[in-house]
Amino acid sequence: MSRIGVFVCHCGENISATVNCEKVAKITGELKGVEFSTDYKYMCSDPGQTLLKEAIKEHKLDGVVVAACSPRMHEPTFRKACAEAGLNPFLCEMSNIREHCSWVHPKDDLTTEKAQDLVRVMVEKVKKNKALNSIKVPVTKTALVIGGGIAGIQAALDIANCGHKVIMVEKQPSIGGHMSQLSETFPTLDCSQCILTPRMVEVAQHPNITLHTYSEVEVVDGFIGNFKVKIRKKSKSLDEHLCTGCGLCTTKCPQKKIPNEFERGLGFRPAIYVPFPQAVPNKPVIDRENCTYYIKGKCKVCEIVCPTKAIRFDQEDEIVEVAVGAIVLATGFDVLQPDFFPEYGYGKYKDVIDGLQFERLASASGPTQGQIRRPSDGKEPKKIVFVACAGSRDPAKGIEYCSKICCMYTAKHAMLYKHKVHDGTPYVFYMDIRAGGKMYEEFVRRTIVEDGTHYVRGRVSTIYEKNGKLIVRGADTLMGGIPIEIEADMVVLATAGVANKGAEELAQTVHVSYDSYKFFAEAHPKLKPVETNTAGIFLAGACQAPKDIPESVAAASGAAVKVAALFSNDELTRDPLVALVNRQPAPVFSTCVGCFLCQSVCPYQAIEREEIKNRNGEVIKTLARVNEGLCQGCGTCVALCRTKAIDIHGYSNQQVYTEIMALLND
Amino acid sequence: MQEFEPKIVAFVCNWCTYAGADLTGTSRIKYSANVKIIRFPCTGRIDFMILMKAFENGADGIIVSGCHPNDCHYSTGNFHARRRWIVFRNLLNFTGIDTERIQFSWVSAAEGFKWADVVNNTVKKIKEIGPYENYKKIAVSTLFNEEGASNE
Amino acid sequence: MEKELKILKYSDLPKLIERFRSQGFPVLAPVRKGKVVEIEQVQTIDEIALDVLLSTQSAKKAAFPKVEKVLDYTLAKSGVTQQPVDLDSFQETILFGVRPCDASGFKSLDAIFGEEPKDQFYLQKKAKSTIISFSCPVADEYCFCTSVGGGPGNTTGSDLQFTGISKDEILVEILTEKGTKLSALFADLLSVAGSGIDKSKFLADVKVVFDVDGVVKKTTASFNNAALWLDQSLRCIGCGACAFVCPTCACFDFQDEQNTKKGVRLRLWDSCGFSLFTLHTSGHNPREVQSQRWRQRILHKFAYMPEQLHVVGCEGCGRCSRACPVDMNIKEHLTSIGAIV
Amino acid sequence: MSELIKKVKALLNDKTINVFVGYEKGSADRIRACFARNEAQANKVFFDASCTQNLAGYLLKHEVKHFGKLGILANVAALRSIMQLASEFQIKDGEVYVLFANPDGTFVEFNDFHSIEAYLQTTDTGIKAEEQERIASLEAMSNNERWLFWNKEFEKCIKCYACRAACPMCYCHRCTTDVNQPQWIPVASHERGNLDYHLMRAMHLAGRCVNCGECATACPMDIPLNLLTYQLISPIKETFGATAGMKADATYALSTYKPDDKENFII
Repeated sequence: MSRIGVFVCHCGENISATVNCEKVAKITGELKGVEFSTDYKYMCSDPGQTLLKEAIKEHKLDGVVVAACSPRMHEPTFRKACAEAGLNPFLCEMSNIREHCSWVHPKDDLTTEKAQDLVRVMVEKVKKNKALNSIKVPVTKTALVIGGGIAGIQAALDIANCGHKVIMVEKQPSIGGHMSQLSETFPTLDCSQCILTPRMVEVAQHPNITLHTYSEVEVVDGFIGNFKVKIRKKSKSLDEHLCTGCGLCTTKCPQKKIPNEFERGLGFRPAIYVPFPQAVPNKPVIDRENCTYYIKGKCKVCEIVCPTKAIRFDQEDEIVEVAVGAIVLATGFDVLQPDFFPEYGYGKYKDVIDGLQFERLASASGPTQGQIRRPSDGKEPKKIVFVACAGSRDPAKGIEYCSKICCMYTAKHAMLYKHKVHDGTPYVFYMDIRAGGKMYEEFVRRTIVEDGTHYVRGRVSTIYEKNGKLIVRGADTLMGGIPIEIEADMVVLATAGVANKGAEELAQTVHVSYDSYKFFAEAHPKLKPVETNTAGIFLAGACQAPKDIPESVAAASGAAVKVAALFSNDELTRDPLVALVNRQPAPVFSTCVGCFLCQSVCPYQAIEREEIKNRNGEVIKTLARVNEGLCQGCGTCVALCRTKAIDIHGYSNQQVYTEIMALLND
Repeated sequence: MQEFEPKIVAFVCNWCTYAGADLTGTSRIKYSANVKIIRFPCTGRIDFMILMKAFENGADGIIVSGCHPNDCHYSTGNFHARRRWIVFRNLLNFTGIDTERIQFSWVSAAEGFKWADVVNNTVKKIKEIGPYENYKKIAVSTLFNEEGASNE
Repeated sequence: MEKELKILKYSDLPKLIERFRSQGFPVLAPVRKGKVVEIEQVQTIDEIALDVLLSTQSAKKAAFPKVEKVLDYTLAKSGVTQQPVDLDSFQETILFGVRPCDASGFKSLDAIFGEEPKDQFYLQKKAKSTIISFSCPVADEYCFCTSVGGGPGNTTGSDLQFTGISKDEILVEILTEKGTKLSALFADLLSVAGSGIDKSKFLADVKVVFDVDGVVKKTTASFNNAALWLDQSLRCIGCGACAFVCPTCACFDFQDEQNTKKGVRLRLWDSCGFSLFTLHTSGHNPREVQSQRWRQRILHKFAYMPEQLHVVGCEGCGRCSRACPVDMNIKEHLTSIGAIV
Repeated sequence: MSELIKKVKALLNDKTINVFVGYEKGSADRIRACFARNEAQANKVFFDASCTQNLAGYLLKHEVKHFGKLGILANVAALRSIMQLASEFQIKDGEVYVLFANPDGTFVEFNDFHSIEAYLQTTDTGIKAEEQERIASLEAMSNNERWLFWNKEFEKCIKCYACRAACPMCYCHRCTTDVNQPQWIPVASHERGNLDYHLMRAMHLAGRCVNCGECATACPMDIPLNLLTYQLISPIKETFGATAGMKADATYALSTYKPDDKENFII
């Protein structure tokens, strides 16, 4: 016979305004097995918890139902209180009579009756609850950082400097990310590479960091503290140990006309190449899609010229398996593809470029050594138009959000342009200027006032070429919407920042959720901005949403702290709400029949095979067994099991069956 | 005549729809009190027999709701659940069980409004269709009548 | 009592049923349902399938139904309150058109349920049943009633027995007090039977295929003959079809069905053929394999019942063999046991 | 015929197998399973077009397995059962000697699962036209008509579990219906108990049923149980691209998924 305590919370007036709490306590107190019931103004307050603890002791309660807010809010609170009073915390359940009742229904009898129903369900459920002990699992104190841009670099360095091992995986041949492409950075106009490259080198040289470039994560199994990751190291066609990075091969490669990705197509590179001079690691890779040898079967010039004989044409991709305890996603962002704006002629007119291309033009190490030149004819543009919000804040085209960084970099571009082309005239078409940030507004004012940039509030409707000029048509909404037409030499589009291609697949590989724009989703927009819904996986930088450098770095450090905090424990304590396959005395052993259909349904590979042997060592049965370290408690196997041999703590067959009975039979 | 107040039970996952329903509460969006929630870790946990038990204990309608595809907290539980419902609905239809009375939905933790809509629309629909008389004839409670079990 | 012989016209059968119904008696009779013939309540003679050899299930459900409530209870904080089923509430019922083997099957059930403590659910229902059997004009190769002491015109267990003696006439044997009482309802339809009617002329010819006393002895002696039971039962798949169509199988199970406040206790048919029938909570199963369960079925009917209840637990109706999905033929198996030297 | 008997004798003599699960003539023109372990028993082995029982279920019967190496005379349904059982780890390749009986009376030896898979690709494994018609006519009914139809059918059920016992896929030692903590399926053979049992069984066979029809054949009360599982075969094939009993290493349709599985009822 159960001795259950029911505690009905008024939550101030949040519940009692529509639910008759006294009545709920009184009626449910009459239920079979309820030893004690009461109502109280604030159950979660200190006196409320004391009331609970005293009642547990005084009435020797063996189960507790707290009817209050959502268990997602206070279940841990009350379970902890129960534990302090000597009651196993898993013998405590909550009925959600606030979010699911008092807040959504009017004050009437039906609402109070519903509250009674919800309490009755939990009273019946808790009768079937079992005392459980938390599960302890070890923590592998190595972090995986996916992405080697500024966010990944920051996170990796922070974690490594806490004394933990870090494995960094970068898709490109070099780390550095978008930041390495930038010329100077707002609002201080620091040279981007000057501040980034030391960090890149630090990553490469850090004793705690293992770097895998030209690599991608293929499989992620396991769970917080115990992930198993398979990394595909794409073949660089190179023995990295032998290569000295002399660069001779890159100069001798006969194939020289491959659009350079790093220069965003404004320059060329050979088939064997280092993406940029400060690359880390500074060793080349062969781009097999464009290499003459791989296409035609002969050439091998690089092999011939290589002084250390480091070229390996037959090198295969390598799969590296690593065990890590935490994962930081720092895969960054991308910008909109050209075909998004047919009306702007991007891709059609050579002199319509995007912001990143302008960064390359403005960069001292770029294709024009920092001189602003038209891609079409190399002439200096005297009139230049910057189009802000190219794609962003455009519900009609599907990108409703503000890309956040464009206002600032557009101002920076205009300023850099004026610094380099003193007699030039920059125009900026904008919707609003969003310059929230330290020294940001001041920076924009400087661009307008000191550098004389013409800011036109309005959208550009079309751009077309006429007599070697780009005719930019728009409207000036501050002048009553009068049409405006500028004969420009060059147009720079501040294209929207979007999720990386393949972000969705990566999210599914890593098992994190993502939003409708395919940016990775944080666990809570305010309170858990660097966590994901999957424990042990964190976010850094622009893979979550467009972010500027300081924000990316801050988030990366935040993620790093989360990882370090996780690694400060030798083992993790987990809720024991996991599945289990029953075991019975011989000769039954288990009602599991060994069909293993549960095995393929498990998202965590938590179902193992256990061989039952007789005294002679012969296998007489093969049964499923749940690895409780791997099981995350989704219960999909429980629903699938035909013999009901698998059950799950906390949501057991008995419990859910009883809940339905109790709910529908008042 | 007293208006028919249907009994509707909602089987929802903890991470999306339960949280979504919490948000409905936090946002003080009103909905009908006929629907009562039973929490599951994941839609993957919801055995088809749970739906049968609901009808035979007197439910007039059922809501089953979880995370949107690709959003499952356990990454794939809702995909397995979806397959299960595709098959089970076929079977229920074939045996003449009224699948109109079962509303399947995806409601995320952010869709407080959607949850209220799902509930209100389901209640409205079940009120229109009326009590589930066919199932009530074989419900558990029929055993408790004076006549009791068939003494054929 | 001395049996009485009367004659009834076939053409009066509809009236007969009408009379029973008008007196408020439920009439249970064989009804064709597709390929199966069920014994169930009828309103008119037209519903009754009098021409069928045998109903698929036996008539035992009149007194021992597949689901039977034996207790109502309520659950409250103060405890459990029981409300026993009112035994007087059972209705006087007429079983019409069943076969002699159905009627005589009740003698086994009477013996089983009549043992102390007496099973009042069965006994009261049986007491309120009046059985009008129809003797068998035909038999098939599964029938072996004559080998187990019965026969196509056997009157054991019947209150009245009808035998068709011509196209128009039925010989009515009034066999018991209950039969007399019931026949009073249609006395006007009965005429006196001539003295020279030889009932056996109108019955099927069912050959005796084994000596039942020999089978009983040999069955009892064969308990340890594992090879025999294994050979016979290899194809047995362990369902309960044989037990559930059998007129004498009486094993049952109790199950409670309840919600949080109310409940009922039900008595349900069970079968020794099921692997879980004897499974202990410990996991041990004294009848671990199907051959042991098959042995139990045969021994129960041909060794234990003769020994303890002084009846053979088989009427030779052959229903189990007809119902068996894998052609376990009891007549064949018993014959082979009888042939053991 | 003597060909088959000779083959069985040879298999027994050279100890390829210890028992041959085949057919023999039964009572009243029926055909039944036989378990030949010696020459005398082998002489009874029989085959013609009337031998339709799916014998695969016997491969899992404790007392049959106990003899040692098994041989089986398989029809298409039995082959598919073997494939499905293999995919559920109940039979391993090489464990069973499979002799396939062509309907024309010729026999083929299958040396491994792969050759069974290959054969099944070439043969008709669909459900019979008359069964398709019955399903179609039920589908054409109104929901309520179907409810009444099945009510009437299930009313006859006596829960003898012959359907389950005859089904090669119902090999669980503890069926859901025998689980009593909680008692999901009422033991009683009342309307609800019967409906629950048959729904549960059909659902547990969804994606696993090899349409051998043993359940319906076995039913002493003549309930067309096979329609319940047959009806699910084509939606499972069309929606998930899965057919049971075709491959020994197949993944069960309901324990896998595609992110873009199509449905039209989830809002």
